[in-house]
Amino acid sequence: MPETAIAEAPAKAATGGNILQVRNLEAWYGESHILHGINFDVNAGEVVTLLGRNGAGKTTTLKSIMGIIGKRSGSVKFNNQDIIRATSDKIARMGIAFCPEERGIFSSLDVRENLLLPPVVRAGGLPLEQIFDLFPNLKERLNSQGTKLSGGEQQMLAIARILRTGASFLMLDEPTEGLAPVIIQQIGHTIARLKKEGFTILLVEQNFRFASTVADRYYVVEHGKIIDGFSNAELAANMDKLHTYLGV
Amino acid sequence: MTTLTDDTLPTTPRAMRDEMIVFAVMALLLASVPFTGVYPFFVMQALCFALLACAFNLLVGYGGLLSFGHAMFLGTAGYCSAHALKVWALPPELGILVGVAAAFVLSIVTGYISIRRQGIYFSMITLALSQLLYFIYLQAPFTHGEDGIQGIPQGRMFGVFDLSKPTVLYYVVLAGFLGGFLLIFRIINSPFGEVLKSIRENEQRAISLGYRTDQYKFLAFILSGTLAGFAGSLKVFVAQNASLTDVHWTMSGEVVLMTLVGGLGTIFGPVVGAFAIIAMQQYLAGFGQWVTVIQGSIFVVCVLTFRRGVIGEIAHYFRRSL
Amino acid sequence: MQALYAQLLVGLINGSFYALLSLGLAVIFGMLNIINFAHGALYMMGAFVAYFLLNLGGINYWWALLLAPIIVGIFGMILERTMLQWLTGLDHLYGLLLTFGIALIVQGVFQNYFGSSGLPYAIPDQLRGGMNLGFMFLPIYRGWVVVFSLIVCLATWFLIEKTRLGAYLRAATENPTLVRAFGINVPRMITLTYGLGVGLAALAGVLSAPINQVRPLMGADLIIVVFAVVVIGGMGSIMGSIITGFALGVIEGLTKYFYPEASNTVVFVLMVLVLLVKPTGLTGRAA
Amino acid sequence: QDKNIKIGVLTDNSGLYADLGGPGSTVAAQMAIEDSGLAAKGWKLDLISADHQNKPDIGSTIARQWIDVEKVDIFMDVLNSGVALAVNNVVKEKNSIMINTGAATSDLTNAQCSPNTIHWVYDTYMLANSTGQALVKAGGDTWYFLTADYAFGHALERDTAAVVVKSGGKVIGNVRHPLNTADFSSFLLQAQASKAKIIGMANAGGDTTNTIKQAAEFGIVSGGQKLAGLLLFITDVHALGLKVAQGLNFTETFYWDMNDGTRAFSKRFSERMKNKAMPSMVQAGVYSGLLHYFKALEAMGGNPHDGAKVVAKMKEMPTDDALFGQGTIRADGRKLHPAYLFEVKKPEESKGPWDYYKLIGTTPGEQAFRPLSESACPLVKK
Amino acid sequence: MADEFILETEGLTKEFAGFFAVRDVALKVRRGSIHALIGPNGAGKTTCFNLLTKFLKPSAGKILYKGQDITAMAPADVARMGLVRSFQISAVFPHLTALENVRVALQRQHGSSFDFWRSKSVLNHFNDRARELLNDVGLSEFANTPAVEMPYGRKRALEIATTLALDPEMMLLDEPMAGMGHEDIDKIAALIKRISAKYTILMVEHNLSVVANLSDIITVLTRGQVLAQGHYSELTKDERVKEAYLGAGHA
Ligand SMILES: Nc1ncnc2c1ncn2[C@@H]1O[C@H](COP(=O)(O)OP(=O)(O)OP(=O)(O)O)[C@@H](O)[C@H]1O
Ligand SMILES: Nc1ncnc2c1ncn2[C@@H]1O[C@H](COP(=O)(O)OP(=O)(O)OP(=O)(O)O)[C@@H](O)[C@H]1O
Ligand SMILES: [Mg+2]
Ligand SMILES: [Mg+2]
Repeated sequence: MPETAIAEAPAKAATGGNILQVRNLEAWYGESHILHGINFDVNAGEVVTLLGRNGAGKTTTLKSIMGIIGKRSGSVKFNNQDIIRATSDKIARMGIAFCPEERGIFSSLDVRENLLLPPVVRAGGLPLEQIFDLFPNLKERLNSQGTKLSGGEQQMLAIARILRTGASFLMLDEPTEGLAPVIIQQIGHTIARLKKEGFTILLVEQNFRFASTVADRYYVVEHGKIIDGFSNAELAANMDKLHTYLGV
Repeated sequence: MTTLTDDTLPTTPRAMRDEMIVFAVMALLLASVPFTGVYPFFVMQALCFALLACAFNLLVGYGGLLSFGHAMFLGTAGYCSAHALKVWALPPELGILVGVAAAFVLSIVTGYISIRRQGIYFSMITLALSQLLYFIYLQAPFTHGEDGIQGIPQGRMFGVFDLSKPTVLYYVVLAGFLGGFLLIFRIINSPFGEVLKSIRENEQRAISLGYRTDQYKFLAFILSGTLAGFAGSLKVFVAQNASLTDVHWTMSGEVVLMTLVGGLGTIFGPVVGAFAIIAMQQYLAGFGQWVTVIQGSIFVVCVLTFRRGVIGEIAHYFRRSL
Repeated sequence: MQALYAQLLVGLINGSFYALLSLGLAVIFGMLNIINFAHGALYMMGAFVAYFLLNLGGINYWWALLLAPIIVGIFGMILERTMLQWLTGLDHLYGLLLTFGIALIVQGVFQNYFGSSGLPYAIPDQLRGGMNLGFMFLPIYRGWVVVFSLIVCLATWFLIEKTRLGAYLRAATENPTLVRAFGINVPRMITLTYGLGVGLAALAGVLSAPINQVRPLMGADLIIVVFAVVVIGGMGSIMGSIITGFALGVIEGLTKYFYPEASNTVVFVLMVLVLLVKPTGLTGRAA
Repeated sequence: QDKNIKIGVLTDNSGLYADLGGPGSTVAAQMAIEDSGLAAKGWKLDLISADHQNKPDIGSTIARQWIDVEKVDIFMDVLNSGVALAVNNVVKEKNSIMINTGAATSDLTNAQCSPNTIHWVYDTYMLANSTGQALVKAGGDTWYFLTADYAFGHALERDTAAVVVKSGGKVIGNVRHPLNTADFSSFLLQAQASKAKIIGMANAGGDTTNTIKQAAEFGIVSGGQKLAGLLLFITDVHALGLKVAQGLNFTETFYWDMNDGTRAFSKRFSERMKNKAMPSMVQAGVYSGLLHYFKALEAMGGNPHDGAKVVAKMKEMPTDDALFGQGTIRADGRKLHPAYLFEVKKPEESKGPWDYYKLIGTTPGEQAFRPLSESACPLVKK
Repeated sequence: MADEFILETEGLTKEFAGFFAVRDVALKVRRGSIHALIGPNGAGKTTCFNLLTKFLKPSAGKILYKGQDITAMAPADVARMGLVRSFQISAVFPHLTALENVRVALQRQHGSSFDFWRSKSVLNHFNDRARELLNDVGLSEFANTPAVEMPYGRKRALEIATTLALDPEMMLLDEPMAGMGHEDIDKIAALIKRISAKYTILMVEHNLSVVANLSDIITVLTRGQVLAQGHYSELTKDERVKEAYLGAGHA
C-alpha cells in the first residue's frame, strides 16, 4: 500500500494490510539488556495482545516501539517506514499513540486539560462528542483535578485522550490493572467499539481472562523474546501451552 | 524525587574493616605532617573544615537532610569560644566547651524549628535561620561586626600544652579532629545510625514500624550541629580570629561543596573534599581575579562529570563503601 | 501618615523587582525542577547588555528592554542545552550546585573585565523627572517600573496558567517522557522555558540598570532574598511568587520605616514563620 | 644582613574593592620597585600578590604562610578592616611589617596599634573629622545621617557627629540601614523629610554608590540638600558618572590631578592598567609607602628582616614623595599628610576622563588625624 | 465485646475539601480473622487504611483498637500497639540487605535504637531471630541481598517478614498482590493464610480469587460508605454488589 493512501485515510485503513512490523528488536535499560530480538507483526484493524509473566519485557516492547527507552536496535517499521531511530515526538506524529501502564494522568491539570493535552497529529481523530459517548463519566468530571478521579475513570481518561489525536494505532499497557471487575468490563466494551471504528490496537495484558474477550491474535513474551503466537481461533488448542507459559 | 545517595552500598563487616584500615592510614599520614615540611597551618585549617564537612555529611549523607545553614554552628561556636577566650580570659579547654555548648543550644532551637520540614523546604528554612543569625551577628556589639573578634589568645590547654607553639597546636587540633571523626564514624555504625539510615531510605515505612522518626532526625541534627560547633571552636585557635565569614551563607555553600567534591554519604569523602577545597583556595589566591571563575568551573565540572565525588567514585569502582 | 503612604509605594517598587525575579525562578523551578542559582548573575547580565547596547551600539533603553532579554535568554538556552539538560531527574542539589558554579563563572568574568564598582546607566529621557504626589516625590521612572513589571508578570502568568503551552509545560514537569510520546518536542520546549525564565531575569536587570549601579555583583546579594520569596510563595507557584514578590516589597518598606535595623532580616523571619505554619509555602503544592 | 626584599601585596582581587586596590596595587608596587633603583644597586626584590577575598581567616592564613614559607618581609595594601586587623595580629606576632594603605579602621593606630604596622593613607577618624569640620564651616550646619547598621557605620557616624557638634552644627536625625541594601528609597525619603542641609552617608562601597544614585533620582541634591560621603573614593565617582555624582563632598588624601608629580605618576600608572584607570589613593599609598620603606632599608644598609626595627627606622625618617608630599610617621604608626575636601564637578566642568574633582579645602595632617592626646595606643607615651 | 473485635470504628469520616472519601464507616474486625475490604476504585479503601494507621487524621468518628480509643494517636504509637500496615506500593528499605531490613524492625522492639555511642555489633544478637523470620517467608537465600536487587514478589514477602518482626497483633495489607504474576500470588496467598493463624489481618485486594480463597469475611465499600458485608458466597448473590463492583457479567 502506498504511503500517501494511508496518510489520507488513516483511521479507516482497516483493510488488513501489515501496519507494524517488528524485527529483531533489542533494548537496554542502562547496562541491563532486556529485549533480545523481538519479532512480530500487527495488521491494520486487528487487536493483538502480548502476554507474558512479570518482567518478561512486554512494557519494554511497547516503550521501544514508542522510542522512550534509552537504547534499542533492530527494526520497527510503521507503515513501511523504519522508526527505530526516530525520537518519540516524531513517532507520535506518525500516528502511534501510547497509553502507559501507570496511566500518566497529570495532577497539575484538570480533566479537560488532560483530555486536550496531546496535540492532534493528523486528521481523522474522534471528535469530542464521540469520546463523551464512549465515556459518559468524563463529561461530568471535566473540571476536577485529573488525579482526583477514581482509578477506573483515570484509565478511561488515559484512553480517551489518545483517541482525539488522529493516531490510528493504539498501544494500551495493562489497561485493567488494579481495576474493579465492573470497570474492566466497561473497558472491554470500549476496546470492541474502537476496533469497530477502525483503530488498530496493540494490547499488553496479564489478565488473560480479559484479553481473551477482545483479542484477535496473541503473542507470548518471555525473557525478552517472542516465544509463541496464535490466533483467537487456535486458542482452545493452545490452552495447555499457555498454562505453562503464564502459570495461569 | 531521587535521593542524593542513590548508590549507597550496604555496609558489610568487610567494609567496616576497609574503613578502619583507611582510617589508620589517614591518622598516620596526618600525624606525620609536622615532620614533612608541609605547612601545618594549612593542614590545621583544612582539618577544621574537614570536621565541619563530616558533621554536615552525618546529617545529609545518613539522615537525608540537606542543611543549607551549617555555617551558623561553625560561626556561633567560633564567636562564643573567641569571646570566652578573649574577654572572659578562660583557658582553652573551657573556651572550647563554651563554643560547643552554644552550638548545642543553637542546634536544639533551630532543629526544633526546622526538623519537621521536608526536602527543599528543610534546606531553605535552615538557610533562613542562618541568615537571621548572620544579620544578628553583624549588628551585635560583641562580634565587632565586620572587623570580627581579633587577636584571640591561644593560651595553655589544661595548663600544660602551649598552643602558641605550632606543633603543639597542630597535635591538639589533630586530636580534636580525630576524636570528632571517630565519634561520627561510631554514630554512623551504631544502632542509632541504622535507624537513621532506614529513615532516609523510606520514612513512611519507618513510621509504620513504630519509629517516631522526628525524634531520630532531631537527635541527628543536634549531633551534627554540635560537632560542627566543635569544628568552629577548634578553628578559633588556628585562625586566632572569629569573623562574619564563618556565618555567611557562602560558608554553608562551601561545606556543601566540600562534601560533594569528596563524596556525599561516604565516610572519608568530606575529609578529602575539605582538603581539596581549602588547598584550592590557598593556591588560587595567587591567581587574582580568576579565583571565582576557576572555583565556579570546578563546581560545574564536578556536577557534570563526577557526581559521586572523589571517594564516591573510588568506592563505586571497588564496589566498597568508604 | 503621609510618610507611610510613601513607604508603601516605595515598597511596591521594590516588590516589582522581587516579583519579576522570583517569577523567573518559579517558572524555571516549576518547569525544570531546577533551583536556578545563576538567576542573579543573569539578572546582572541583563543590566550589562543594556549598558553595552547603549554605549557600544547606541541602542537606547526601549530597544534594550526587548533585546537584552532575548540576548541573555539565548545565552540561557545555550546553558540549558549544554549543561542543565544533563541533570534531568537528579536531586535538586545538583542543579543548585551547577547553577551556583555558573553564577561564579559569569560573575568572575564580568568582574575581571569591568571591575567591581560598576558602570553608570542613565534614566531614559522620556522617564526622567518626577511627580509630586502630595505625600511624596515619585520619580516617574519608578512608577514606570511598577506598571511595566505588573504587566509582564500578569502576561507570564496568563501564558503559563491559561494557555495550551502552559498545560504542556505543567504536564512536562510531571512526566516529560510521556508528554514527548504525545508528539511534543519536550527538550526544545524546556530549553525555551529556561530561556523565558532567564529572559525575565534579564528584563529585571534592564529595569534596574538606571536605578542601581550596573555591577557584576548586583545580583549576588539579591538572589538569596529572591529565593526566600519563591519559598514563601510556594516553590514553583507562578501566582504565589508574583503576589509574594510585591507583598514582600511592601512589608520590607514598612519595616524600613518602623524598624529599619530589621529590614534585611524580615524576609527570613517571614519565611520561617510561613514554613512553620504552612510547610509548603503559601500556595505550594506538596514537595 | 642581606639585600633581599620580598614584598607581598595582599588585597581584594576579585571582590567589591578590587578597583580600589586589587591589581592596581600590584602595579603600584611594581612601579615603586622600578623607581627605587635598588635593583641596580645590587638588591634583590621580589613581589607576590594574593587575593584575601575579604575574609579575615583567609587573610591571616595567607599572611602566616607568606611569613613562614615565602619569607615575605612586608605586607602592602591589605584593604578591608576585618582582614587588616587579622593580618595586623599576625604581623605583630611574627615581627613582620604591614604598611596598610587600604583599610579604613582607625583602630590600627589606636587600641590595636602595633610596632610593626604603619597606617598610611587615611582612616575613619580623619574622614569624619575633615569632612565634618569643613562642611559645617561652609554653612552645612544641620546633619542627617544615613548609617550602615554595623560597627563600622556606627563608628563613622559617632565620630562625624562629634565633629559636627564641636564645630557648631547640629545633628537632627539618623536612620540605620542594613549592610548591602539594594534600595535606599525608604531611607532617602526619611532623610528628605528631615530637611537637614547635609545628608551624611556613614556607609561604604556599593551602599554608598547606590545611595548617591538613588538620591539623584529622588531629586535630593536638586532640592537643595547636600550629600556628604564619609568613605568614598575616586573609583566610586568614576563608576557613578558625573551626572549622578556631581556636587558630592568628601575627603581624600590623594588626587591624581594635584600637581606635576602626581600627574606624572598617574599617567605612567594608568598606561599600565587594563582599563586605563587613574590611581586611587590606596594604590598611590602602596607606591609611596614602599618607596619610604626602601629608603629606610637603604639607610640601614641591608635588610635586617626584623619588622619592628625597620618600622622604627621608618618612623625616625621624615617622608617625602611626589604623591603625598612631605610628612611624618607618628609613634602610633599613623602617617601624617594633609587631607583634602573635594567637590565633584558638574559634567560640563569636566575636561575629560577622570577629571572629576574641585579642591575646596585642605586640612593639615596634624589637625586632620586623631591627636595623640586622645590615643588609646600603648605605644604612645603620655 | 472488646475481646471479640480487635478493631472497631464508629462513624469514621474523611473529607477532602468538600469531598467525602470515607463517610460514616462502622467497621468491626473480629480477632483472628482475615477480613477483606473490597470496592471499586476510589471507594476509599486506602484512605480507610490511612485513617486506621493514623497516616491521615479523621474528620470525624472514632477508632477503637483492643478496646482503646486510638483516634488521636500518632502513627508511630499505633504501630507500637501492634497495629502495623503495609503499603499499596511496596515499602522496603532499598539499600539495606534483607537481613538488615528485618533487623531494623526487631531493633525497635528491643530498645537501644537511640544509642549513638555504641557499635552496631550489639545488633548482631538479633540476627538469629531475623534469619528465622526470613526463613518463614521463604527468603533465606536472600538474607545478604540488598532489597533493591530483589524481584518484586520477594520484596512483598520481605515487607511481610519485616512486619512480622514487630510481633504485631493485627496487620493491614494494602493490595499485597498488586502487579504480581500468578506464581507469586499463590506464594503470598499461602503465606498470608499461614500467618493468619496467629494474627488478625485486614486487607484490600482487587484479585477476586484471592479474596474468595482467603477471607473469612468481606466488607464492600463504595463511595466511601459500607455497601454490604458478608461471606464471598453471599456477596456474589447481592445485586447491589454486582452492580457496583463485580459487574453484570460476573458468574
Ligand atoms: N527503568 C528500568 N531500569 C532497569 N530495569 C528495568 C526498568 N524497567 C524495567 N526493567 C526491567 O526490565 C525487565 C522487563 O520489564 P517490563 O516492564 O518490560 O516487564 P513487563 O513484561 O511489562 O512486566 P509487568 O507485567 O510486571 O509489567 C524487568 O526485568 C524489569 O526488572
Ligand atoms: N489527599 C487527597 N485529597 C483529595 N482527595 C483524595 C485524597 N486522597 C484520596 N482522595 C480521593 O478519595 C477517594 C478514595 O481514594 P482511595 O485511595 O482511598 O481509593 P481506593 O479505594 O484505595 O482506590 P484504589 O482501588 O484505586 O486504590 C478517591 O476519589 C480519591 O480521589
Ligand atoms: Mg509492564
Ligand atoms: Mg487504594
